[in-house]
Amino acid sequence: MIVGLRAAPFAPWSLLAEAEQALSPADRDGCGASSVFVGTMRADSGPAQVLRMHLEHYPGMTERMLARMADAACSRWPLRQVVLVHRVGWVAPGETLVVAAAWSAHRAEAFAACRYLVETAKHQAPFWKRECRADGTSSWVTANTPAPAE
Amino acid sequence: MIVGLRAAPFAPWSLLAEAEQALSPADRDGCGASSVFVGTMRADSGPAQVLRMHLEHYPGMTERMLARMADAACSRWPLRQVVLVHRVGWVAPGETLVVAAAWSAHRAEAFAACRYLVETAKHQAPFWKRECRADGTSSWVTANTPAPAE
Amino acid sequence: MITVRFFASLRERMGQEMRLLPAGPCTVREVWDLATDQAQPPTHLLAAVNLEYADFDAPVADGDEVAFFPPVTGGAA
Amino acid sequence: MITVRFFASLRERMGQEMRLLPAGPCTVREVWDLATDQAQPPTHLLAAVNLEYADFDAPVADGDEVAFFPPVTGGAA
Repeated sequence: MIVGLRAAPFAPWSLLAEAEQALSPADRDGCGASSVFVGTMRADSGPAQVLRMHLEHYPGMTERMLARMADAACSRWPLRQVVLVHRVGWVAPGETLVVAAAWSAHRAEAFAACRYLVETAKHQAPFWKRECRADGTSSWVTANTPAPAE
Repeated sequence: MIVGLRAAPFAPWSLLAEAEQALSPADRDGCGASSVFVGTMRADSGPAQVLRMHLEHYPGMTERMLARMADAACSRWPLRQVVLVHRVGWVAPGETLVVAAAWSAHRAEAFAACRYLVETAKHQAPFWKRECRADGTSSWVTANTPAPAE
Repeated sequence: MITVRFFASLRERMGQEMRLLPAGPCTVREVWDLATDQAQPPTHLLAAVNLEYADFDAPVADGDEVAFFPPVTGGAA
Repeated sequence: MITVRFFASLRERMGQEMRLLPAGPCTVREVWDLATDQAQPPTHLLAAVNLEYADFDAPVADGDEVAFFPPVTGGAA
């Protein structure tokens, strides 16, 4: 399980390759499916171009919540590996904000677990975004995008 | 767009990193979400251990179907990048069978497009699996696992 | 000339991979009958004409390639 | 002693990041009133006691950490 915060830019696909390589031979033999989500900071999310963003969190509580979400996913689905990593601090467009991934025998469980991790991390983990725009304005992001319809 | 067949083992996470690097700066600025599925050959899918598998396809038709599925996904959702790569030939446990991925502004479209690619490739593209087991038996896989419930 | 191809388990069951039939307007069903000596089509048999899925009533013309195959089983678990 | 923390836009709005209150059995609501001089709580205000989400009626004891913050906005688009 690779769960936690990153205070500096990181390469999502390398992290996922590492997570897969960390599988035991038995788990690897049983893994038929992995479902992955990578969230990236966009430059065009508001009326003016976003130059950078500050991702605030609640040290202690945020890590605890992420770990609990990963544990909950492992209780609910038969997973072989889980990744749930979230960026904090100053972020530039194009940098990875969040990686959620689940490895399982079959695709149904992998898909469901990945979706669960993405949505619970977004709606329950204490993170707050403040955007700094090219026009000199800066403001807190006040609302989450809604969860996708199933 | 990276769509097609691979006749030899390939590294799924490197392929995904390449697909992301191929994005234009504008597409990269607009990409907030990527949803990825990686399917891997399992060693424990039957009553006896599977040593290897032969993935037969219909040269010409299979490539055409995969390309059409990727095009259909791009028509249906506002995607910035698509990957749909499927392995053919002799495959060993642990090797990647299929990679499907979609990049979009928001996670709802990325998730939906990735699911669409995975399910249509599985249920419509002409591929047939023959498993060779440790007990000396060999047989065609006759049924697909059902699509996951939404 | 019509090219007839068989894939996967069907190729093994029919004991043939490819076969050429004399041309003549006909349907996929008639191509099956001619190419297999009127064998009983297996359940869930699929067909394609010129690399596109086709019904058994679909027309076949000179130069076409007709393929028969079992249900597909690609992708992951 | 009870530690009170404010995060994100709420920290800016309240003009304080952390504050210590004298101990004494009370609820999250009473901690808010004491720490903010009975400011009107913003809509969708969230609270946590000792790093766990908590209701406004939840009890608070000596040594607890109580945090107030706006709705969370992490994750991707």
